[in-house]
Amino acid sequence: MRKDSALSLYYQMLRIRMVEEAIARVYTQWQMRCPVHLCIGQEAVAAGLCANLLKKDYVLSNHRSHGHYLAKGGSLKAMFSEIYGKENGCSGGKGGSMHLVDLDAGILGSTPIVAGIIPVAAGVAFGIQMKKEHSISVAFFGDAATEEGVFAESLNFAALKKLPVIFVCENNYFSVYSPLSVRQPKKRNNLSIARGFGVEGEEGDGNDVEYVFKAAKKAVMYARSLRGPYYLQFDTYRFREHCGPNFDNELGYRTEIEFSRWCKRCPLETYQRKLLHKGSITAKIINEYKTGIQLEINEAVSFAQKSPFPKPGEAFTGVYA
Amino acid sequence: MRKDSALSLYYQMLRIRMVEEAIARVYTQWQMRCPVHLCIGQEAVAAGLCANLLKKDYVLSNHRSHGHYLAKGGSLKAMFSEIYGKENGCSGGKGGSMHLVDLDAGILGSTPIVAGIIPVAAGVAFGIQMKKEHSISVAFFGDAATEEGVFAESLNFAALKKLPVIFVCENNYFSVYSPLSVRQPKKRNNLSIARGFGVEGEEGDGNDVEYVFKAAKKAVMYARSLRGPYYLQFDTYRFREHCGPNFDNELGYRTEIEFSRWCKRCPLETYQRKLLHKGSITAKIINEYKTGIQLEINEAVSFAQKSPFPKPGEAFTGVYA
Amino acid sequence: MAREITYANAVLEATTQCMESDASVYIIGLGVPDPKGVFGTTLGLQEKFGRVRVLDMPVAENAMTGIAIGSALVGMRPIMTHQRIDFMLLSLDQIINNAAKWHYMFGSKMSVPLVIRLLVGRGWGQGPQHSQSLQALFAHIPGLKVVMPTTPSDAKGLLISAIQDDNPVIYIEHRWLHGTFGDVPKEMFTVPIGKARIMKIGRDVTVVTSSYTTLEVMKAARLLSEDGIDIEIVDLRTIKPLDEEAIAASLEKTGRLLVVDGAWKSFGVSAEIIALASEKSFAALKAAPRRLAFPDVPTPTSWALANHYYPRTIDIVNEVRCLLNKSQLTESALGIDPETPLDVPDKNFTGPF
Amino acid sequence: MAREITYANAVLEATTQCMESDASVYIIGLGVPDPKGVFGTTLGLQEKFGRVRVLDMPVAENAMTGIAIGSALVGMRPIMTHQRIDFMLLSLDQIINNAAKWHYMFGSKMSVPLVIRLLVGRGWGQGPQHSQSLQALFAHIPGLKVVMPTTPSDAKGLLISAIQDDNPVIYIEHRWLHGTFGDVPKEMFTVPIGKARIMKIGRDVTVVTSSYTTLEVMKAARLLSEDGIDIEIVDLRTIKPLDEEAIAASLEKTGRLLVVDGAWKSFGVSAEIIALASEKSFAALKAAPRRLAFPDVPTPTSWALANHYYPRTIDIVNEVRCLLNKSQLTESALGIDPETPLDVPDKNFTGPF
Ligand SMILES: Cc1ncc(C[n+]2csc(CCOP(=O)(O)OP(=O)(O)O)c2C)c(N)n1
Ligand SMILES: Cc1ncc(C[n+]2csc(CCOP(=O)(O)OP(=O)(O)O)c2C)c(N)n1
Ligand SMILES: [Mg+2]
Ligand SMILES: [Mg+2]
Repeated sequence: MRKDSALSLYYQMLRIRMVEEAIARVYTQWQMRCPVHLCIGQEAVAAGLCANLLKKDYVLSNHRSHGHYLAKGGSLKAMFSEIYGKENGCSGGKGGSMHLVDLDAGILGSTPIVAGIIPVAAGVAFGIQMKKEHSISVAFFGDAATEEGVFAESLNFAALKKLPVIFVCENNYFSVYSPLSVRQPKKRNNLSIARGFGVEGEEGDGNDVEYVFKAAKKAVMYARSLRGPYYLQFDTYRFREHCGPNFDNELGYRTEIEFSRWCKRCPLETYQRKLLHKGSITAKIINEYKTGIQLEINEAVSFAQKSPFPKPGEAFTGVYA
Repeated sequence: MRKDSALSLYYQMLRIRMVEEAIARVYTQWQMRCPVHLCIGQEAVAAGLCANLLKKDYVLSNHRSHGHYLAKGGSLKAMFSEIYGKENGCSGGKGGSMHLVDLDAGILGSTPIVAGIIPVAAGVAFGIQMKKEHSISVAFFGDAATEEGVFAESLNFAALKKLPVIFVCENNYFSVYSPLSVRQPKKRNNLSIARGFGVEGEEGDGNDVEYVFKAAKKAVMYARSLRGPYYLQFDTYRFREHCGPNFDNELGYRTEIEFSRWCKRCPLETYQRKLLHKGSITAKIINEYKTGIQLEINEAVSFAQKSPFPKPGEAFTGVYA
Repeated sequence: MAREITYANAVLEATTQCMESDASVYIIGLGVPDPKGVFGTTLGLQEKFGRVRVLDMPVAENAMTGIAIGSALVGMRPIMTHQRIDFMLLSLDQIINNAAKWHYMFGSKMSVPLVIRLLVGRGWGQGPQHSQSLQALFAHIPGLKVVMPTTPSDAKGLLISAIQDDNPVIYIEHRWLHGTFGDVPKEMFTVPIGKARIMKIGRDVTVVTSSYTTLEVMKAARLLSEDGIDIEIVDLRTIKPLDEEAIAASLEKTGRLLVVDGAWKSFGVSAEIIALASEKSFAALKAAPRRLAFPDVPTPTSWALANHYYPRTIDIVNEVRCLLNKSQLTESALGIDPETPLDVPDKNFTGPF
Repeated sequence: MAREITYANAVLEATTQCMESDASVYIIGLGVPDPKGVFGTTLGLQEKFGRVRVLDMPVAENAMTGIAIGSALVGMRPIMTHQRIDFMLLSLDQIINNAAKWHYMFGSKMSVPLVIRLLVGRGWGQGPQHSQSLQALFAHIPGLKVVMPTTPSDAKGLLISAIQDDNPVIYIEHRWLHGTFGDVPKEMFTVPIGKARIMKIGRDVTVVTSSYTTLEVMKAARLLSEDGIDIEIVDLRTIKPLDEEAIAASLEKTGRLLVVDGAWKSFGVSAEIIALASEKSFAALKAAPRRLAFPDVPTPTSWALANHYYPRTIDIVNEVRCLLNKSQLTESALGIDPETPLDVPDKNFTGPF
């Protein structure tokens, strides 16, 4: 891993983490009046994956999309404005946290219907292919999304047409409070399933950003060279509650032991230690990063807070193009 | 294979074949006013599979269900009456050929929405399991049904709960006039997919009734001993048009060469030759079978033809239980 | 220049002309390139436009709809076909949650120019799962447009409008219309979405209808005129958005409303039209509005039952007469053979269904 | 013996009593046994009835519905829950093509005693894909029954009826009702499906409504009564089959109809009720019937927009006044704070949504 790449991966993760934590802090002022699904703990997937994408590449995502949006280059101000329900939000206030978009950055949308964007992302790749463009399409989704039939249907069509699409499953072992064990058979293996459809793939540690980066690099090269779709599954863990700014271990759906085991594998902290250890980064740089990011966040938050709400009539416009 | 079992397999196939051919003959009197999907050429799957089932076992099927219905012991008269739209049809005339049922024989229904009964059959197994009964459930469907998302969803749940259900895919290489090549990736392998979900299975020659019988025997033992679901795929071929009484090769969606290659592998004729060759059967027995079956068919047809239509008011009853 | 062609040919011609004039238009659906070509509506397209733009698909309605949506987001204009509207129930998630809302929920940044062609089956024992007519489901959903052309000419003009529209448009074709003939302009032309057609001017009763049912109303009109009853027929053509003005204008004149809809009665399209009329044309109404639609029952398969399930011409006649306080007639009084089977478009029909 | 309990508790109690009295009843749905227990409506069930009868499920709505249907065919009585009605769009194939028709299409040989509990979301920026209210879609389908209880007591009585019914019953709960209190009999009892409840007797205007919206109409009724206007409130409770008699009887008395529906206006439940009234109570109507419902627009997320999306109490008041030819009022004239946010059930609400 080149040093600048490594620093950039670290920076991306740090930025996502700090943005999510900022949201968690301001959320309890109850001015962000929409559900938020924070990705704290899962930053490595977004950072490692998107580091391989070009601006012209497309990304679609699910309810837990902040990380993907930021890593792909979505506007921070437009995101905060959107979460605050403001006129200049990326979706004009009509979407909120669960519907982020930034066309300039190739982010075509995120939606909270589980698996809803998987076929859409495949369709984007289909459009790319028909138009003979050279970009690729990426779908981010969770482990639960692989239970929906459209997941299988999309794998089938993507393989049939050799579409330039990467399916990225972030397996955080839970669907809300429901563990994998009540939803998927023990012997289920998504990679085998993907291969059964003729889709190449790979699975591994989603908290190791360099691993994610390398696996994604292969996938992107594969898709971009028009060889077909690729399935990536990254095991990771969500630190905060399913939806909202807090922790929720007290609910008892997961054990403190499990939780703290994963905390020790925090993608950001382990990578920071690694880089410090290797001397690739210094405490000073880290602090500079943090100061810079915090400034950016403060600005974006106050920009969003000061921005006007959409005019009432806006509720009724934009139903039809 | 014991001789009586072999004769019985042969008899079942012959009976299905003769019934289907009788339908094809009378159909052009245009008194069977409903779509019919004949299974001529695919009889071995129905015969070989159902030979392993007990009366208390359940079967659900798709649009091409006559063979499954007959092999599982459905009433011939009620079937003819149903296709003729008569009051004493198995569904009271409300269903027609695409909606056969015979509760006494454990046939819970067949429907023409592709893959529609796959989860229902899994649900029957789920009900059996909850009620701690010892029957099993069987879903018959075509290759196209494996493209529907509910197929994958059903495999997942069946494996999760170790349901006593057998998924039987009759791969006849076509969905209407569309070959596999325009629907499924070359490298797709349904058995691998099933195994990816943790579902055991097997695939093989669906025109070899003894093979089907043996594979089904394993599957039935597996499911009945509560070890879980089983996936069976049998390669076979439909001789007649997709829907209706005629042949349709002239449409050009499949070649005469391919067609005649499969005709040489006719499950009924090859098995008849084999049994004659082994001396398990004689021309005399075959003729006796044929005479008996023909008599049965003639009776059923004339029974159906003579039966009254449902009274007009019947159209409006039975919407709610 | 107009010539007589079938409805199926009109659909084919509209598709062909749109594909010729816009390289981003493509068509996908089960059997689209097969030898039957979706009842003739897609025949020859693959030969003309190639395998990339004219293609079959896996039997996976929900994902395929999402895939069409995705392609639309990057500039394609997909036409997706379903041989029966009943199969589309598998894809309502993508249609309602995504296609209908994508433009709105992302602040008008993208649009989904998607046409979904849905065929409504009838007769020859297709039964409960192949004869539904589900226009009411779509009509309720903001973000969708719904059209149901009756004539070959409208079939062509509305399909072109639908393809050129930047929104998802549900285009519903009744299977029994494919074989009907009518004058259709040869050149490319559009029929505006949202405008009804007065199929017949009249003064006594306004009959609002659409699609195949319009032909049945026209039959009834001829019979009624023999008794001096002059109905006005409003062929909706577009179900959503409704042409409220056309309905109101007609009611202003006649003061009497019958809605005939080829779908279930309760909570159907016919309810919306009666509601609109009652709200907006209340003063004009001289009699309680009436509706004639399918009974709230799944479609029975046996033709002996279908014969009593589908409304008959006599029922339309009597509904109109009822609105005018005239006595009810029998089929024999009108010279209609009461044995006319309702499971075929004409007596010699034997498929394909 | 009745005591005050919440709607959520009433649902839980109905489920518990049905599971106690009938071993074939089971409940399945995302999060059913989780610590939140579907907003409290399933809490403790797994402890009481075990893991076989109370279970979570994969996120696979269509197959899981088919699986519930299959189990019903062999004698089980499943209750399936969906945390939002929006997710159910994935399962309409199984609901409409199979559950609704199985009894009819197999000649009444089997039945599908299946209850599907669907929650309607509102507010706190849940937005376009988590706040739909799709009762109209189900109401159009023969073979389904649809109930939408308003009070805790009806929630209990109708859920018990639904579970005991041999047909598929769609049971729709508005999320904002779960926390409301009301007197509920402790013992097992049923509220008949198909019977409306006159929530308030009145003489001036009939207001037909259902579910959460009934509470808003009751607020409006209090404000209206201050001006001497006395409305009759018909809480439908059951959407399909509609209690036509109750509506007609009330109209006979008042001659004026307002329908308030918490869903999109066009082609919605409100259209059917207006249509029915116009057809069957035409002579009684003294003024054009009116409806108040959501605009034909996806739900916007920003609370600044939601505030103008959802009808307000003042709108109900003014609709009623309009029917009586009285002047329109402003919120301030009625002493309502115009800043009242509509994205929360009350000012102190901060979730969970
Ligand atoms: C079709 C559908 N079903 C159910 C839900 C409710 N739901 C919201 S988020 C969620 C969990 C999704 O889990 P996963 O995909 O693993 O993503 P994660 O939240 O773990 O990141 C569920 C079930 C939904 N939004 N859509
Ligand atoms: C959901 C759905 N989509 C499409 C159809 C139209 N259709 C009817 S039969 C058929 C072919 C099914 O092929 P397969 O499952 O392989 O069975 P086969 O006819 O070959 O026996 C199709 C696509 C349907 N009935 N249901
Ligand atoms: Mg997860
Ligand atoms: Mg096939």
